[in-house]
Amino acid sequence: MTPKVGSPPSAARTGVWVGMGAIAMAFAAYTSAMMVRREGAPDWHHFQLPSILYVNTVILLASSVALEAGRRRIGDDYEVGRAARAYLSLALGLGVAFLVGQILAWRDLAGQGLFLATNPASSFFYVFTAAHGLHLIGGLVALAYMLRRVRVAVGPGTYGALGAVALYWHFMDVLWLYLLGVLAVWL
Amino acid sequence: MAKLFAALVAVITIVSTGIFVARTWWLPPDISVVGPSIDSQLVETMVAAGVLFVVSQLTLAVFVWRVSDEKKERPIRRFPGGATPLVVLATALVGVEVLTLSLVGSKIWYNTFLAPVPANALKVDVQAGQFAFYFRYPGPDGTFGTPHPDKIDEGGGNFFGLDPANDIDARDDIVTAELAVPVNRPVLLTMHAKDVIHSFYVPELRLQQDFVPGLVIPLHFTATQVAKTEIVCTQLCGLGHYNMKTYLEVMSQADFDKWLKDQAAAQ
Amino acid sequence: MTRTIAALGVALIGTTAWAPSAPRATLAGSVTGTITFTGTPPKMKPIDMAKEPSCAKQHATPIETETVVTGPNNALQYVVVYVSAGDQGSETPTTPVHLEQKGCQYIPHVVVMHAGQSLEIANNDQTSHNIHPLPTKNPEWNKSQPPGSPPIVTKYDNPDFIPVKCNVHPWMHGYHIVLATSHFGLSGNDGTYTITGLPPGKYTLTAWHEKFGTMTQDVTVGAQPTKADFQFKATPY
Amino acid sequence: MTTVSTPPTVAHHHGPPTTFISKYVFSTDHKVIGKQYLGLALVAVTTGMVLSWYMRFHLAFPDAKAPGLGTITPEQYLQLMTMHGTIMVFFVLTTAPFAGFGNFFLPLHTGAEDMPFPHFNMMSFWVTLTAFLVLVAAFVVPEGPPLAGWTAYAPLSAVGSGSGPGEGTGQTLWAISIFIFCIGQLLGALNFICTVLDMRTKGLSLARLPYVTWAWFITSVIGLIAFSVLSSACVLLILDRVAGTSFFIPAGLVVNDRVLTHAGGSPLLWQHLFWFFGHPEVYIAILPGFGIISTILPAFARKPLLGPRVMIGCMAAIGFLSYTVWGHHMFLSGMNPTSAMGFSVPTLIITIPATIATLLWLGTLYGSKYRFTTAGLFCLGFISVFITGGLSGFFLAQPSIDTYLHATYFVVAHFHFVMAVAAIFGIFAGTYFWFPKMFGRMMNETLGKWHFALTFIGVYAVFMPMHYLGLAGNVRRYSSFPAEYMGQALPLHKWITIAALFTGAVQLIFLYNLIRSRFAGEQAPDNPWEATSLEWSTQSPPPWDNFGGRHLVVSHGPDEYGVQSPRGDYIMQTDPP
Repeated sequence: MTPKVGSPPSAARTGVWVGMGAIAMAFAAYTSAMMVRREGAPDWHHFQLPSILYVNTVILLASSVALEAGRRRIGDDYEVGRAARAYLSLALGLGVAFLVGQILAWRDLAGQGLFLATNPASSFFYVFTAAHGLHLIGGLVALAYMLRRVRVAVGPGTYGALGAVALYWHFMDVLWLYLLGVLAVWL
Repeated sequence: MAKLFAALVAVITIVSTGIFVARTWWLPPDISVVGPSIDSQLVETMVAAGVLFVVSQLTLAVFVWRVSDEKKERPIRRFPGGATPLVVLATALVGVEVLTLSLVGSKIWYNTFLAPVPANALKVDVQAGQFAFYFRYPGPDGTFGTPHPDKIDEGGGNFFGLDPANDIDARDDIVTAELAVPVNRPVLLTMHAKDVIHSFYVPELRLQQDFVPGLVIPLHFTATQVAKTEIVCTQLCGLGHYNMKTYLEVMSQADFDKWLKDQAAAQ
Repeated sequence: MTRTIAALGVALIGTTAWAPSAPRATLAGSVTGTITFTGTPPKMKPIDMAKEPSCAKQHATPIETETVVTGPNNALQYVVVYVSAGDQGSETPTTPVHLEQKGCQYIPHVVVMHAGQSLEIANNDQTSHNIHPLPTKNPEWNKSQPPGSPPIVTKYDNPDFIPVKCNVHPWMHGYHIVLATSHFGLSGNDGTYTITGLPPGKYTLTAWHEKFGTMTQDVTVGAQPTKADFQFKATPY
Repeated sequence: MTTVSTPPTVAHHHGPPTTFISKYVFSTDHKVIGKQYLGLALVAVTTGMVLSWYMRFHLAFPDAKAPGLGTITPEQYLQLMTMHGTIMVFFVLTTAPFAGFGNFFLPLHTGAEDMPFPHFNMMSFWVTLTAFLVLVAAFVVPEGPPLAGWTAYAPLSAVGSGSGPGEGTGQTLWAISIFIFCIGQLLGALNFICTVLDMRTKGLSLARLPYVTWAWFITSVIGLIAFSVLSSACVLLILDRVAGTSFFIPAGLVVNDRVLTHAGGSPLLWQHLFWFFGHPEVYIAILPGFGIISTILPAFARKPLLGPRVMIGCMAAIGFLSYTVWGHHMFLSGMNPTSAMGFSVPTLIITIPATIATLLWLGTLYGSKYRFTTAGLFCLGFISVFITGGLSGFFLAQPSIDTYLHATYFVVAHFHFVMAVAAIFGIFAGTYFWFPKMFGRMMNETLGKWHFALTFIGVYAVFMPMHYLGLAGNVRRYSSFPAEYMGQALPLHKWITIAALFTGAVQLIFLYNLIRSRFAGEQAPDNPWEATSLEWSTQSPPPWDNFGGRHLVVSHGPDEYGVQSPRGDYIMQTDPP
């Protein structure tokens, strides 16, 4: 999310809020689809979520914490110190780790012979995780981009943008927790 | 141009309303129990909408006509009373109409789709597929054989996928390509589709209902006159959609019994 | 050598068929036989064409389904008998095979052709048909043919037994039999078939029926017409 | 949200784009993007209209050979129909009034120099264009475009080529195209919302935004929700088609004597998801029309709109209600009949704000000094066709009557009047009104008035008779009517066809006027209509940074007409208090 230079810092933030609204609706649609599809479907086979998902959850939350720590370090004087950059990079790394973890979870399921089309439960699992993963990649790209932009001192614009990216990143956590809940309860 | 436009609006309004009133094209005669109530509801709505149509279009025409003198110096006049009366008017007018329409309407709707089916209803199993309807009467034993999708063989005439070899119920099932029903006897259709969504539409019965694959949808009606009308599909189902049709024959009980016997003999 | 004989034989199909004892027939042998069945075959159902009045009025009495068509003394029609082994190769005939849609029926019900041979499908009805073959070894297609439009000319490149249907008229059902040989026969209503132009030699014959499956037998074709009958086991359902 | 002062002029801190590519092709300038959208809409609408000509031709003359296609087969008819609907709804009625005019004028209306995320904006167009190309690619794949209609009901749209020609590759391309389209519109809506919320110039409170700006804002919010849902639905549909999942395909389907392996899916699920998008989409198409009319009408009536707040309230109410009525498309779909009553009430209620809006326009017209320009005439035409289309809604909103009229030409008449014709009239009004600002030249008024008059007659000649067909029980989406069925309807179909060809031909006047005026029209002054909103206080066409770096200060509402001022009878928003 790179706001046009000169546009008020709030624009980036508003943009993220609006985007979050859209993403929330998309997932609301998936969820309601799952509810309807699940309604007395004889072919719905419950399965155990791969335990690695819980590890991934911790990793994702950790990356949010790291991101916040990074932003704090930059603080209001807009000075980007080593520590700040280290934290931001850590956030990025943890984000990647999360994705790797998700892929491991997929391989775990595939190992159990559960594929996209095996049964509706597995279908929805792959759809949910893949959709979330793609949105997360978007966040990673933005984060990487910010990391490049905050080499030295930053202006209010860039700092605002970083804030917006952080907001999106935290939203990814919330979204994931929500999905995990849905999957854990209804799958 | 302004006056021309005003005139156009007026003419179009009067002509098109005239054709409605003249009933040059109108509903076919209805032959069902729910029909009359649906027709009267339609006519009431037609009158209400018609009045609103004429009044508002002509108002537009008149207003345009009256301001059509662009050149003349004229003080601009605000609409008397401003927006509030209009809002109240619209809300009241439409609100009342909405209320009455939906009250009366829901009663008709209930009778058509939700009212309990009389016990003596004639049960007919209907299957829609690309691009034909097939009907099944239970035969003497009064029970339908179980359909097996994998046994469906249209070339061999096994449209329902019956298995007479192992299923006694199926042996006396009477499968027909037309729907025949006795007059004044409630009929209960159990509707299912074998491939995609289709629809069952008989204008004369004022009745329409989709077939949905994976669902068995009950639909009941009572025909009040001996007649032969068309049953057409109204849900886009593929290239043969336009030709997916068959006939509904409403017969006297005697004719119906004979017809059914003939059909059974031919099986 | 045998090739030329075979070719000659092909050229002489007519003659050999009509006059098996003709001297030239010794150049190429032929196989004839009768297809019969034992047991009770399923009762064919009358077809209600109410949906398509333009077709319905062409049939005084409703026609029946053609899954199992029988003739006098247990003759079985629409059985394809063909050389499934021992054939010395054959080339694709240049003449097209014809299929007609008339009275919402495929005429004939079973049409046999050589792989790559062109097939002409004509619509002689007052209504639109759509031809929808469901092949397993050839690409599937599905085309409408409005009344009065020119014949659809097509071909199948691979040997295949292809059920064909018209979606607009679900009862319309036929078979396109695509073979790797030009040595085949199709049993008529009296159950007889003839395969001609076969050079003398050992062959395996396969008889195929859309409902009762396939049977095979080995024959040795000599100068004289060889006899090869098949008897299918029929079941009522 | 409080007003935010305009960004400093470093907005375009690199200066205006110099290369042809950066200036006209991959431009981040909202004005260029707006024009690109309108260009796409023009191509799309022409395509869609030609397709409809073929359909009409076949309906009137079933056995005649259509130029280029020969005798049209049933599947060809359905393919034409599907593409006509899809192209018109998505690539015309959504792109032109919303993305097209919106992109060009929204920032101008807020006094901004551009949208906050110009690159997203650029992507929005190019993604939409890609979607269009993917869709039309269906014309050239074997077996051609899909035949499942623009609503692509599952399972017909989900089970693959077995169910009919075009249901193979063609339908897959359709689903992919619509998914891409959703992304494009989401990017656009995001920009619109942020522009309105964060990019308003000094003194421009939300209340001072022109009605059309409000309309675009509300439409963006609707679109944000609708397209998100549709995108999800498309993903599931694509998976059903290519990955063998069973979201929409139930068990035991037999297509062409073949039993499908899919199991357990719900066809109604697709309908719910689709119409949850589909009905709001109707308002995405028409609300900008509301805004355009409400903005242009006062400019030509020379008096403020009657009940400004009420009008905005109506648009907001319609936007909200549009999410409570999707089930009225499914009265007979096999969903629980009880819920039909639940969906019927809000559907009838939504007519209240629509009625109020219409009365407000009429009230504004009353006693005005109306200037009957082409744009002004199209506003009046809009009111007329909107009334006509709206009233037929009364019938279809009632389940009990819908049992008879559903899927007949009555429905076709209804949605063409209210969604297609009304929206198109809005687009025409906007075009004649804003063309001078967009290209710095006036359009030819004489041609314009001819275009209006003939089009107005034409649309009534085409769509009014469809009501009669519907009443007679004439089913829609039939490629032809077998003799026994609907014989008496054929004369009407011939009439409609001729009228349609005529009305289509009339549009050539518009096309000619457009092209001619673009290059040879007389120079346009900055404010040819003596209108008040911000776009009229800059040059025609506006410079690359919209206002030449000026910081606008707004001290007036959007329609201060009929008031004495140094200018004459109006005060512009930028005039000093």
